[in-house]
Amino acid sequence: MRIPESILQIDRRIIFLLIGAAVCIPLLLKPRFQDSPTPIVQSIFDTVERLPAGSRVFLSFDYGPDTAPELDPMAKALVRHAMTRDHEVSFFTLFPEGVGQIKKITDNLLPVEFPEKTYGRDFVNLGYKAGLGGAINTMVVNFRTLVNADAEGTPLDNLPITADVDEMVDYAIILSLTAGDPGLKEWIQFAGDIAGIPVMGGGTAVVAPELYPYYPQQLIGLMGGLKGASEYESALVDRYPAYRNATMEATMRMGPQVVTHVLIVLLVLLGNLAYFLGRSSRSSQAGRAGRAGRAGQADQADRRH
Amino acid sequence: MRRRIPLIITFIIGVVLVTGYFVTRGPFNTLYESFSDYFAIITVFAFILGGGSLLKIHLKRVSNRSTDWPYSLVTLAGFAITLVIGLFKVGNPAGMGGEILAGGSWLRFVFDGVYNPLSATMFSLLAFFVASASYRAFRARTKEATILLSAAMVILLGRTPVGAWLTAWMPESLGFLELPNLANWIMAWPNTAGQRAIMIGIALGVIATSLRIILGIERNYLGRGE
Amino acid sequence: MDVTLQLWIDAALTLMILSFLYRDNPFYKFAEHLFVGVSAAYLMAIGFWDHLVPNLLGKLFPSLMSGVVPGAVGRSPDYYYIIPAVFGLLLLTRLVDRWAWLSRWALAFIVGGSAGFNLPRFLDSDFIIQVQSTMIPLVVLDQSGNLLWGASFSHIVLVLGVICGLVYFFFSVEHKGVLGQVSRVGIWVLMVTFGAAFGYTVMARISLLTGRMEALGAWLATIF
Amino acid sequence: MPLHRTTSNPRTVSPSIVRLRAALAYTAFALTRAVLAYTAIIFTLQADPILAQAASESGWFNADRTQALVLGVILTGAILLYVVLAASGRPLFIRKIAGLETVEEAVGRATEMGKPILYVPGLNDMDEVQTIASMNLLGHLATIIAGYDSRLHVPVRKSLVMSVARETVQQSYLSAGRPDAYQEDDIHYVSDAQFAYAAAVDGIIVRERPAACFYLGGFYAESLILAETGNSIGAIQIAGTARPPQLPFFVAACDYTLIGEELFAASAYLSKEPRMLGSLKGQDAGKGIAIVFILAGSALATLESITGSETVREVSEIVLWLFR
Repeated sequence: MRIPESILQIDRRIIFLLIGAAVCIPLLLKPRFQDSPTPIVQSIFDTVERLPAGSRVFLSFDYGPDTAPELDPMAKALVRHAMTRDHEVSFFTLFPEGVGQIKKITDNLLPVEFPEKTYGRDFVNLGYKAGLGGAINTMVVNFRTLVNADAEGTPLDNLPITADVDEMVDYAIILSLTAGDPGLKEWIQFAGDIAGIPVMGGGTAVVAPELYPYYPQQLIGLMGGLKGASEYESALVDRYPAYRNATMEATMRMGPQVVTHVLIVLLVLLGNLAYFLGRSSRSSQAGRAGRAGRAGQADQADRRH
Repeated sequence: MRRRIPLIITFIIGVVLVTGYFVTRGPFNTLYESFSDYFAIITVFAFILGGGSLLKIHLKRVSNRSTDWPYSLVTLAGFAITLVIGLFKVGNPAGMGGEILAGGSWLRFVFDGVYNPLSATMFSLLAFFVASASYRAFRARTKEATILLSAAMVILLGRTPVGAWLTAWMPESLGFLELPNLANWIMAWPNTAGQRAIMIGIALGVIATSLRIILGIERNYLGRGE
Repeated sequence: MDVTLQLWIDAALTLMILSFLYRDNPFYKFAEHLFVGVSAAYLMAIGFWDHLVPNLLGKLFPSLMSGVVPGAVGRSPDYYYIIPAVFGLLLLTRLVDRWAWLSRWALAFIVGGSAGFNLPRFLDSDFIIQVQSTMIPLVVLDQSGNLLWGASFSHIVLVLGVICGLVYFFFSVEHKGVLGQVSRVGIWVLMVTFGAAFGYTVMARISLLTGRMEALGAWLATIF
Repeated sequence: MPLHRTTSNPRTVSPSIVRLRAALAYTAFALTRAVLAYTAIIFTLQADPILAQAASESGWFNADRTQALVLGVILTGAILLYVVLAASGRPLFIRKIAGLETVEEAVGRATEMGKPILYVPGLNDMDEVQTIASMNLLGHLATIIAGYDSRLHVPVRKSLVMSVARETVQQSYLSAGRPDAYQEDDIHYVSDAQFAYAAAVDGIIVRERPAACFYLGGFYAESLILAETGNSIGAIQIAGTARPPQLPFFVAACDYTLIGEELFAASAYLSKEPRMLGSLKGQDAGKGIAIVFILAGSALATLESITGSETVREVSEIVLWLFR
């Protein structure tokens, strides 16, 4: 029974190597996996779709470059959709690093794909505001005390898109792309629950589970991680086939996801197989159950009683 | 005096802010709204304490020639150069009035060229650690571990097109057992139940601790003696 | 600055950090120490210009700061901001041993303030609303009054799951008998939550690595 | 568990009388504070005559939050009641919290091996309640460590937390009678940047090879970076956080994890101080209230959905007013 034992105690660097390969190889080969939206993503799409043209959309980029690989595709899909539906979009961020993320959209995506849309009329960058959740609170209580000019310092009254915006409730919907605190949770707590503005958006796969409890009462819809983004992209392509040829980043990046997920599942199965094969031989020498094989919390739960 | 005054401050500010939540106007509400703002300002003063501690530790390592002291020089140099670039907005196209991270400024270069790749790469180490942790922890040793393992496997497979493909053969009537549906069901119901129980518990913990702080029952953070 | 130079620095630092996966080594040590120094100073500079200047100096001395704070021109001083200024300065008394005890006042302000700020917030959003959204019917009927088995089952799982989970968190009673059974089910619910959240997160982590590998790819593309 | 109590003067007064006197004094103290606080809040709320028509927009009182106010009074009242009861000498039970049992063992092991103990208080600043809970735990831990003569290393991300940690640990060493063993430089600031902090702590772990790692406080994505590195060197790891997204990682990579509220309960568990235990009992009462209302709410909602009766709906509106 020496083989199971060595599989159980495998050097973690071998696992690291396998993960590296599982990410790099699909990146080079570029397989494409098509997805279909689940209800929690579809409801965001439907909401954007059903808002009357020209509705004011508040889009908060609550993330920095760290989590951009996951959240940028959502931002792009949402902006494409909102622009196609002729909504008026205000960009905003509660993260200092979010400014750069907004710039990627306003400087790179919009001029290329929507050259007819103009700054100040169809979209505006309200920039970064400090104060975390408290900033949202202030905006809901008195929008203009916190936001009185756009990111460049032009007063809101001088921009057609924001001239009539006096209160947070003048926005039809709040969208947040969330990487942590502050994010959707704070938008729900301070804006959704208090001012009754519908809130929806996307989160990294890490924060998404924490946001599920708010759906559907306090949160209209949620895109969770890259998979959520790729679902939104496929909803967009289904409705607007013109986007079929656009680069859909999330869909592209699903390749490494699929391979690594399968790899991890296989590794876990292998580990369990070795564990059960070796259990009989190990139970006789349980005394030296070395630290390498510590089971973590699962055992702890057992010890709790 | 050294402890009583802090306790009085805690009591007053705590009561004022709790009241500010229920009162829509007046000084109470102003304070409630601006507390985060005030806190952000005070933490900037705290940077001086932090920077001082950082300098002291690394200067000491250099002067004592402790193990790895040359690396402390790297820290000190990185710190000093970045601080000068940042505080004086070196290279900022709009001078001292410009946006701190304006394109072309040196600080922007430090951010894009040094800070950002280091931060993103540290973060991406998680991809490897997530794999090694799951390999080790997901073993069906006990009933609890088996539940943990099964939930994780269903989600892992259900969150990729492979999951759909694996269970596509199922008859229509068993559609709810298809992996993507099962994964979403777990996320939406049992996961929500667990998250809620944890959240309610934490809320009570926060409420009780806050109350103890405001009333002065909890005061260890002030140091224990005089 | 030069894009190619940036790409090379980016790639070099990325590889230095990744080398930690093999073992601790001089390259990692270099990157780690550089990161600590640069990031500490970077965030100090950002804090100074983003918080201290506009939110404190700009509010207290708007006319003096009009050159660097665009919005400050013609504004009158906002004296509420003396509060954070005083407490911020009190914090620095820590640097002088004889006056260090005064810094406790600043600490008391922060701790008391967070307690007062968090108490009602958690009460409202995490206690009241979470309890409220768990008050759902255990039997779900469709429009014409037929029982929906699936939905009813889901609702029962949610309500019982929350209750069992809460019972697990009871501290002042021993988990024996019926209570012990219920709290054991509570642990199972927590285990499903943890397993699900872990599985869900794997995706996020892989995305990050994908992003980094794409950056390395861009660098390699410039070489070949 | 070595409790640090300053020894009182050996005067010849019966201990039960001392206990009674202390309990009475404490009850008076707690009640006065609470009454003051409630009065202050209620008084402010009534400062405006328009409060009578609180619903009107010109009112000072935010009528949407009436329920929060009532529930807040009930919950804080319950907690206070048990705190006062506990202070008056009523014995209180606390269940076992796995992980905390092993703290002493972990410290002992570190001393035997001549290795340091690493304490990571999380990423959050002092404005976060879990950091305050973490500082309390650090205090208890430092008292134990002072008794064992091993080194305690605390790298922090926020300089305010550093100040508090230094004060707390110094006091613990002092009260354990080992002020000389306190090393200020072992509690030091690293960087405010999350991943620079993680990189540095990882470096500390692989170079100093601590025998025990404690991760207690508010953690974010770095949780697994730290816990996996700690695991690779074979340290005993005890974690705890009230940030639900990070719990699964600690659960997978650490020996013991304090889940959510357990982090707040831990300092009561370690100190066994009556007032803290009382507050814990009050929290349990809060959970009891939650369970009762969830059951009642679900039962009424079920009845309503089956019968479709308007009367049931009205009844449940009244019964569940607090949560509507």
